[in-house]
Amino acid sequence: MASDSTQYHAELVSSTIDVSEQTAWLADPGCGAVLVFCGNVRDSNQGQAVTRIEYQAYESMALSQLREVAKSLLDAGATRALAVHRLGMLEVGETSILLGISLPHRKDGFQLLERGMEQIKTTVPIWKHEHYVDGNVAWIEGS
Amino acid sequence: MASDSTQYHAELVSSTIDVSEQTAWLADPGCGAVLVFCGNVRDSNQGQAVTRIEYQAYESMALSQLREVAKSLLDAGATRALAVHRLGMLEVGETSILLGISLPHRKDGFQLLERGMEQIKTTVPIWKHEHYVDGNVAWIEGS
Amino acid sequence: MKVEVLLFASLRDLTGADRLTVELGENASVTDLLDSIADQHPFLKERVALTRVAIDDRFAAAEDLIPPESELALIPPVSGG
Amino acid sequence: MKVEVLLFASLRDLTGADRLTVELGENASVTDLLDSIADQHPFLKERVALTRVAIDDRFAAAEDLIPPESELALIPPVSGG
Repeated sequence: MASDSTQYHAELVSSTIDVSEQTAWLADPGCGAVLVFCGNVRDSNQGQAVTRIEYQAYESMALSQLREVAKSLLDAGATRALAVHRLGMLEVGETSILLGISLPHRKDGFQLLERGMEQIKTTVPIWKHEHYVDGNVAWIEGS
Repeated sequence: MASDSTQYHAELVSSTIDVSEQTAWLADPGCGAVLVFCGNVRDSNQGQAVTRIEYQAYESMALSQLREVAKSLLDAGATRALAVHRLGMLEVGETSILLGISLPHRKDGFQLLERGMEQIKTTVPIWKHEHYVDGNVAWIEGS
Repeated sequence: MKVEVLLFASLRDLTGADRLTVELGENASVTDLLDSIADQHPFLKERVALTRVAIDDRFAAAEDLIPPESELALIPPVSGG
Repeated sequence: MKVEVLLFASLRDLTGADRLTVELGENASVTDLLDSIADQHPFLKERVALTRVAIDDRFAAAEDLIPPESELALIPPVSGG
């Protein structure tokens, strides 16, 4: 199915993701449902206290893969789709990924949003470099 | 399971729902996932052009039922849960319901959010009074 | 006893009122309440079949008794969200 | 031919560089590339088994040929989102 490129958007950013601005972009008079997923930096991972996470990307490919995710959500029935990933150093609580869709009815929205997140987690070349309270750091590869 | 009442919130409001403020409340340092569903007024329903919708509630019961929804999301594993329904006259595109949750991992979030919306759509005594382009109005009962 | 029952949505428009008065026997159940409404307000008969009853802000089951001094409401199929 | 392969995440730390130079035969496939990396940079041998190759911003299959002048990258299992 052909996707209208004005109806999806993918972006890599280096500062705070403005959730309300992004969510506003998703709204459409024909859409009764807007769903948004935010991935935030957690204060722990596998028992270790995390202080912050640096996100590194293969930027050109990450952007094109993020676009693929957004486009495939339109192909699957979303009216608009939005995928924004932040790079660089993030503190605990900050949002690293925002994935949002709008669609006429809510019914399929939940599984579409889930499918989009799975696709991001497996196909977008971005990696976490976790910083721990004890001063150690580790690359996370695979999730 | 006992639900900590500081971790869920339900509200009936008569003016614009501030999505970013509400989403910010959901954030928690232990949560890697925040999911938000917004239900917006659509410009058509079953082939009829809609201009606006008035939401009427049995307010005391609607609030207590919304609280039940939020509480049951905590019982099902959410760290925080939020359910806000707007009442009165809404224009096309405006948000009538915001349901949001945060949880440590995204995995169960999508189906929890869906379950919460189903519960709202079947158990909260609120009714749509649709206004159409041709000047007609109709109560919607059942969804 | 005489009870008041709150009305919403199309039931309000149909009756032109936000509540109904219903005459009930002692120890009336929810089913008795609905039957009495259909008897005393026959134009609501068909609608009552699709309608749930709430007692003090909670959905009631058919066999629940109507406690005195309780807040009663007819709840047509909801459409919020 | 001599190709450059971009590195990310732990592979950068391991090599101290953001790219590798690899000597390849003509008509080399993705599998040949990975084998050559393991031969010419033996300390990466174990890592290469878990790593995918991207050609010009797209994941490549094992049998794909490496086009001249293409941008090559080693992609360890990703962990963004």
